[in-house]
Amino acid sequence: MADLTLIASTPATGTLPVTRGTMTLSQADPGPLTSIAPYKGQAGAVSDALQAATGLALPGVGTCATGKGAIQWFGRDLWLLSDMAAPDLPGAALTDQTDAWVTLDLTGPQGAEVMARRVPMDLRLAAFPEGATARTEMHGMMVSVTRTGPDALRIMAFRSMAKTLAHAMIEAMENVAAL
Amino acid sequence: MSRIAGGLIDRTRPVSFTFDGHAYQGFAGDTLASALIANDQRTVARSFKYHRPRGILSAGSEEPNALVTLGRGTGQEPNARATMVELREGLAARSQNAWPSVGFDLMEVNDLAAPFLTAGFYYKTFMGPYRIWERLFEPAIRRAAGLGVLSKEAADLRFEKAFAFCDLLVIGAGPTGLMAALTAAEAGADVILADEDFLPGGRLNSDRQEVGGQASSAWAGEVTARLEAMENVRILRRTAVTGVYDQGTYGALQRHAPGPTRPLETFWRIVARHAILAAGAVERPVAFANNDRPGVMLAGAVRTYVNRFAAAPGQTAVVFGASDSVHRTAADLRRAGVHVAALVDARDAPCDLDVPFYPGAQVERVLGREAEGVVIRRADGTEERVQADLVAMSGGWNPLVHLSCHMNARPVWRDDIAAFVPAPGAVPGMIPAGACNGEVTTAACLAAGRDAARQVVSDLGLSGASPDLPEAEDREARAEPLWVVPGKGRKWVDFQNDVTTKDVEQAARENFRSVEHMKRYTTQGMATDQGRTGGVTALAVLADATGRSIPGTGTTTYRPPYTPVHIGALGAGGQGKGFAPERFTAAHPVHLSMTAPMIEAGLWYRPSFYPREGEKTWRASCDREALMVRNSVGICDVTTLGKIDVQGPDAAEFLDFVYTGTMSTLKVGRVRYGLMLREDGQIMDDGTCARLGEAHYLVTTTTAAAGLVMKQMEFAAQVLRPDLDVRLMSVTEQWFQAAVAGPKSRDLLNDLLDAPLEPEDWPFMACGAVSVGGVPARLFRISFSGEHAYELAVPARYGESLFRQLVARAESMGGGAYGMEALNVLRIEKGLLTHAELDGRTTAYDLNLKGMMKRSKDFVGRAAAGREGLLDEDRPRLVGLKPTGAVKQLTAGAFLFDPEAEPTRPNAQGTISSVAFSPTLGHFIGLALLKEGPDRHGDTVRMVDHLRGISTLCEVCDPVFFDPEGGRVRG
Amino acid sequence: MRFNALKILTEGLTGNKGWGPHWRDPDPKPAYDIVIIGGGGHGLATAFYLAQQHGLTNVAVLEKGYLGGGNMGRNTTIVRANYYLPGNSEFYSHSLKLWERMESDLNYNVMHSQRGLINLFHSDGQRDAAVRRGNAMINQGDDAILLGRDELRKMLPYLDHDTGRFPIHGGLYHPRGGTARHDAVAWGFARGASDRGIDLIQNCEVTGIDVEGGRVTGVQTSRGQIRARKVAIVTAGRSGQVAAMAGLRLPIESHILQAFVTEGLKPVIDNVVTFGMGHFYISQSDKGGLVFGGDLDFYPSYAQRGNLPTVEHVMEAGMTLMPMLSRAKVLRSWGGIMDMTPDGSPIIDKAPIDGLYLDCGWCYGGFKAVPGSGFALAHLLATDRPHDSATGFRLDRFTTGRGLMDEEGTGAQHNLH
Amino acid sequence: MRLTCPHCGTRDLREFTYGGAALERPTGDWGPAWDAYVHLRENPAGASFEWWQHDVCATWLKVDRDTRTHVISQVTEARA
Repeated sequence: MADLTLIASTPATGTLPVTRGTMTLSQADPGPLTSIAPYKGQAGAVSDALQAATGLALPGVGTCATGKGAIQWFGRDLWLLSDMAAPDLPGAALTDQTDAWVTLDLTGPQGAEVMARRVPMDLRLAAFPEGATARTEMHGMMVSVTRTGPDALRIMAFRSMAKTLAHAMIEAMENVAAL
Repeated sequence: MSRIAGGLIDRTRPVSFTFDGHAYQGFAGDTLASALIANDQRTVARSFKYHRPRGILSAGSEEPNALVTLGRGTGQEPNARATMVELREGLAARSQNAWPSVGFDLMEVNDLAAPFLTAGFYYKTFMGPYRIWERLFEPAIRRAAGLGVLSKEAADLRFEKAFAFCDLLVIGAGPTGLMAALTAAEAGADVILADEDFLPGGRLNSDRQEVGGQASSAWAGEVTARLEAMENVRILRRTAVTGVYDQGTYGALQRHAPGPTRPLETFWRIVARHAILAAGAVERPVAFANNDRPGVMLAGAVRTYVNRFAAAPGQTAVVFGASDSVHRTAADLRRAGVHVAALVDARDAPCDLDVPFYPGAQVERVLGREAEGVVIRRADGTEERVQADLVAMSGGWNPLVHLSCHMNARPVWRDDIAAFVPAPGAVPGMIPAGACNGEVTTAACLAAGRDAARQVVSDLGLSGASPDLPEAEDREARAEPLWVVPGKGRKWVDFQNDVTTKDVEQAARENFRSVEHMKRYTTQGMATDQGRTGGVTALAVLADATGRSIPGTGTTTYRPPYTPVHIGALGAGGQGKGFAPERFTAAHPVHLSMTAPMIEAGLWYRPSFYPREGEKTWRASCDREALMVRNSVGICDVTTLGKIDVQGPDAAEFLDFVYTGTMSTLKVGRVRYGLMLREDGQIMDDGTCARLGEAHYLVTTTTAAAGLVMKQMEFAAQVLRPDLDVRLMSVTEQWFQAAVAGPKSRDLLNDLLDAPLEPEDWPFMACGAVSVGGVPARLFRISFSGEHAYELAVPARYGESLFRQLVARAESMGGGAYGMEALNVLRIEKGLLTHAELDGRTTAYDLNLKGMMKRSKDFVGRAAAGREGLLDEDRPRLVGLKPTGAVKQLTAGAFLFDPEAEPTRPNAQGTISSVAFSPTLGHFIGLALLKEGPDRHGDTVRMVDHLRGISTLCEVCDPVFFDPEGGRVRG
Repeated sequence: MRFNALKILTEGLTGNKGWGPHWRDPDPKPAYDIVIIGGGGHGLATAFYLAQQHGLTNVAVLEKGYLGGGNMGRNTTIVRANYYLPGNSEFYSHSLKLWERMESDLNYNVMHSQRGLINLFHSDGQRDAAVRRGNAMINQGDDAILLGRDELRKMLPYLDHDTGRFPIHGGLYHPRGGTARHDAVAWGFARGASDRGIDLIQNCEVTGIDVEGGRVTGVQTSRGQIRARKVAIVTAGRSGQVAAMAGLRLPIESHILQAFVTEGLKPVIDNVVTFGMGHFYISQSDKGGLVFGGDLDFYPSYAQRGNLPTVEHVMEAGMTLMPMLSRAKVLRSWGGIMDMTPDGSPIIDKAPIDGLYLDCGWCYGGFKAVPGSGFALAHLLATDRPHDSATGFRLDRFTTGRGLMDEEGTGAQHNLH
Repeated sequence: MRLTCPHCGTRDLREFTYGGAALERPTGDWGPAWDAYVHLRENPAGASFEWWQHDVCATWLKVDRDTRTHVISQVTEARA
């Protein structure tokens, strides 16, 4: 047995943050991520248990809630808890997803224009207000998009695709800046 | 120079450009076509077949003649329509399809041979002898055909794609579209207004008329400015809506004004709850002899050039048609200072202009290679020659119904306007309005635009006062259809493809009477303009030739795109690596630092081998790595295998259903090998299944099938077995995983893990939690090499660091990292399978795994796997092969035959799926699928690889070449 | 009327007034020995070979629209014989031989051009699969050549060999592969059949199949009842609907395949190039248009039109493979309706009703099969025995699992082949 | 084409995968019912009941769609 230290590395996006025109792309650290998939008929109980433990209930489809940590709807019968360790939730399947995702923050006034180059959804503020979250597709990648502020969007994709994601975002930012 | 006063060009901004190397000047606001006209360039192109000189026919995207090449070399743009090219400083345009020059083209000799080159002549000749078509005729035809030249160099051109959403998409910014957009926008709708032109307004910019008490172009400018100021309106200039797709999806191509870092074009996918089609109409030519000569132009285009671009297309004009609009053309020409030598109206109509007027007369033919005059046939039958260098013609108008046809509706004929209009309800949610719907006056178009928008506003549940209709011209423009002028000579109906009325008539005689047959036989309507100008004329000729009415003859349908679209725009993002995401494991930097060549595995990149100094070939590295695993310890990045977390009260029962084997009997802390079938009974994938807890399993898949397996498992959970309470979650990305394989693997791990492994706790196929450097990890004692081996998984962030540590420790023990090549050697030595064997056509029976199908329970594929044909004894089944002949090499993809048999299809006995040189055994080994294979161990077969020119004898053997008892893996 | 250069010359000198109909337009007779439902390529070829090979001319081809108006006029015109599995291998090999004599058989220039077809591969595994396929082609007596990176680079310099998403390792070259003028094939077979006395009846929609005592007796049509001793359903794209008239359900699902053509360009692509990783294939027509296509839209459809995601995927594949394409403009797109079977291979067989025959399930390989299919179906209709080249195309292979021909290995989901 | 996921709302075709005709899986050994399930298709030119997956939220759907017009009249969860 040796004295061993494992060093953590971040998803390989290339150099960030990057600014193009009015928009900035940076890598975020959303802290611990846990997927929560309540079993049949357990969503209510799991929500109550989660609320009791963290103050956060399971939010409705397409929305997220923030408190000490944050929780977002993440798919069919699925939520993602971030920025806090998961409490014990007996009625749900939990998996650690902390290392499974690359998380990028896109900030600036033209977020919807940039994202319009990449995802088949209307992400303008009126259609996708603060607190909205969605699963969608970006050029062959399954992604999650959340509006974290009027001028802020958070994009998550599989960690292994970090480079492709960052490249796709930067190219879209360049085009928006040029037009 | 034929530049005249007025117009909407910006005379303060002169623009220099070249055409065929000659320097010219135009102004901002010109198109290339208008600037060429202003510079008296009449012949600008050559036709496709006869190489006849051609001038500019139109002023829009319907242009069939004036195709030019922009730029030179890499990135040059062939087949640009001069009428759509916005003039810009330094623009270099060239004529195409002509040699040596557009003025003198040797291929014009084709025009003399025209009697022998009529419709479909090539179907009747050039036959045989053997291959003379490919060797002689076809190359000549190919060289002569085609238009512009595509550069074979890859240009670094930036295109992009984008999505947009709106309540209302207005297609076209003429009077109808502007009024519709304004009405809907003022009611609060989210509006996109798209127009092909760089200047909104449509014919409001081309005709001299008043709207709302001011020049129509000024009104268009004012409305455009109002719309631009509104937050709920997006005006997409230079944007052609190219296609209509299901549920309100529209494709649209936007050209951008050039700039150094700008994309050239954006291809939009617009999702619109409603659309108003306000595409307008294009004018039809009239079929008279030599109507294709430079100087013959559509009358409406003449007005556009005179009124909007201040460019006179000639000095002396003959104007010909059967509508009031030709009178307007004559008036505009006069006002512009062009001498009108004759106004020829095929109707017996009055004329209030002071020009030579020919009522009830027709232009019979054009004189000169470039128009020098015309022959007029008067109402009394007499002929008159009139000198003119410009012939303005109008055969009526074709409403632009194209987009209304994209969802299969056929347009309907309206006799009163002699034109096709969109079928009612042709596209759900799209309202045709204005000229494209058969309206003929500006006032009617404005009203139609407003009414259509009101309908949309009401459907959206919005309210609000509509803007007032501005006053506009309301005079009924009378017109009579005018198709073909009787008389001799060739009369063009398809200018670009050189189709004349004679071709259409001949097609009818040869029984190509269906309009689709006629089109395909004559190629009418198949050119870049898709017959937008002359298509209905051709239909009229066919109707006449076959004794049917026009609607009785039919119409052709229109398919996307409405206007040609660069592949670069539709395929934006695909160039280079952009075609599909790239996936990298956490240890990718380590692989690179060890100079491993990376190969694609699905979307992932994996190390092929890790070359060391002195190793000259991949085989040298591969042999060393394989022996390393057999003799000490090797480390392999296996992160890319799919990992699916299965939890729930019914997880065990669920896995019994998706696997052929039984997973419910697996003990916690143990791993089992599993097969998954498709419902057709053939193998989909294999992998391991680890039981982490009573109600918690971890399923692994092959790299290639990970997505497919997840999909099938979700299908099973949600659709086939909704009674089971189970939750699936991919954890492929969460975990970095490395194989630690070889006799020293336990030593290595004991040196690495926070607590040593107790041998009795870690038998073969055990799994459990461990800790490494304080990081919680998972360990599986599984092997894909036949050696005592483990797979160690840590959260991905530690993957790079862990892999470095593992490799360093392995190297210090005489081992090291191994890549895909060695992994493949090791698994073939053990007869283990990959997708080379699991090729989607093999069954468990074929791979000697029939025992893995627990038929006492239901599982996906169980029933179909029981089909008699899948259990035939002579199916090719898995065996091993060793070369025994003079040639000691085996090759994958080779076929197997009996030693004395001819290597032909009927004699084929099987194929080789995988081969490797085994450094441990010192010879090549192979896995093969051989008919009755398991019964033929010890037999000799001949391997034949025709393609590689290799043939050898081999011995059929058990597919497990190394340690068949499995002592090493358990030890 | 025989077509040749002299005829063109004499007609040209006399005003081209002497050209007659390429085929007759007869009214249907009350009864025929054989009725072929469907006047597409396969139906017309069947009619031609019935007359030419078997001397059977009391035959009618019933077409609901115009001849050759279905998939025959909506494909990418590729002709090849490069199959791997027995059953397909001998059939397409035979079909290619028929292509090679088609123009002299028909006295019609269908512009069959054997300009060579190249399948690209991008990994060692794909190379081995290509070699296996090439060896199968040579076992069958056809031609195949393995091209390495350098040879391929010389042959197709315009490909992005190195920096595309899937770098190119080589190709499988099939010199006898190529293209033909699709419409001309239909017209040539129509003319050949009509000249030999077979009735081609357009605008005649079959609305019912008459079955008495388990035997076919004729068909109901929009132009009245037509009696027949044998009826063949050759209606790819509509096979299910027509078979349902006889109470049959087929192992077929109809899917959309889109294809595209660009504006005319001077010669730039000399061969047929197939990019399996991107589901993309391309050639250049004699008129100069680049003709290319991709994969299915993947949902069942009879609409003859597709949607943008597939369009874009095809174009993106083109861009990663041959970036020079960016400046070529797509002129037209179209969609054909594909009869997709559970193993991706076709059916030429007797139906379970006496006197009823099936020729269907061509997936997206129907064009190159036109002569082979017509020849084999004519043989089956004339002799009630399958032709040697088409013994594998049995209807019951799915039920028994015996003789499945799943070239792609994607299994019994119809749309995945 | 756009389909309405019961969770995510109306989304572009590119987020979905067609998964075959919506048939009921038989039980027991191979026989005509299995042949019909795995191979034979009504293949209607008109209303068609189909399995689709909304890939991005993983929901399997039952879709009632017209194969002639691509008009979608209903989408529900597969086992709603």
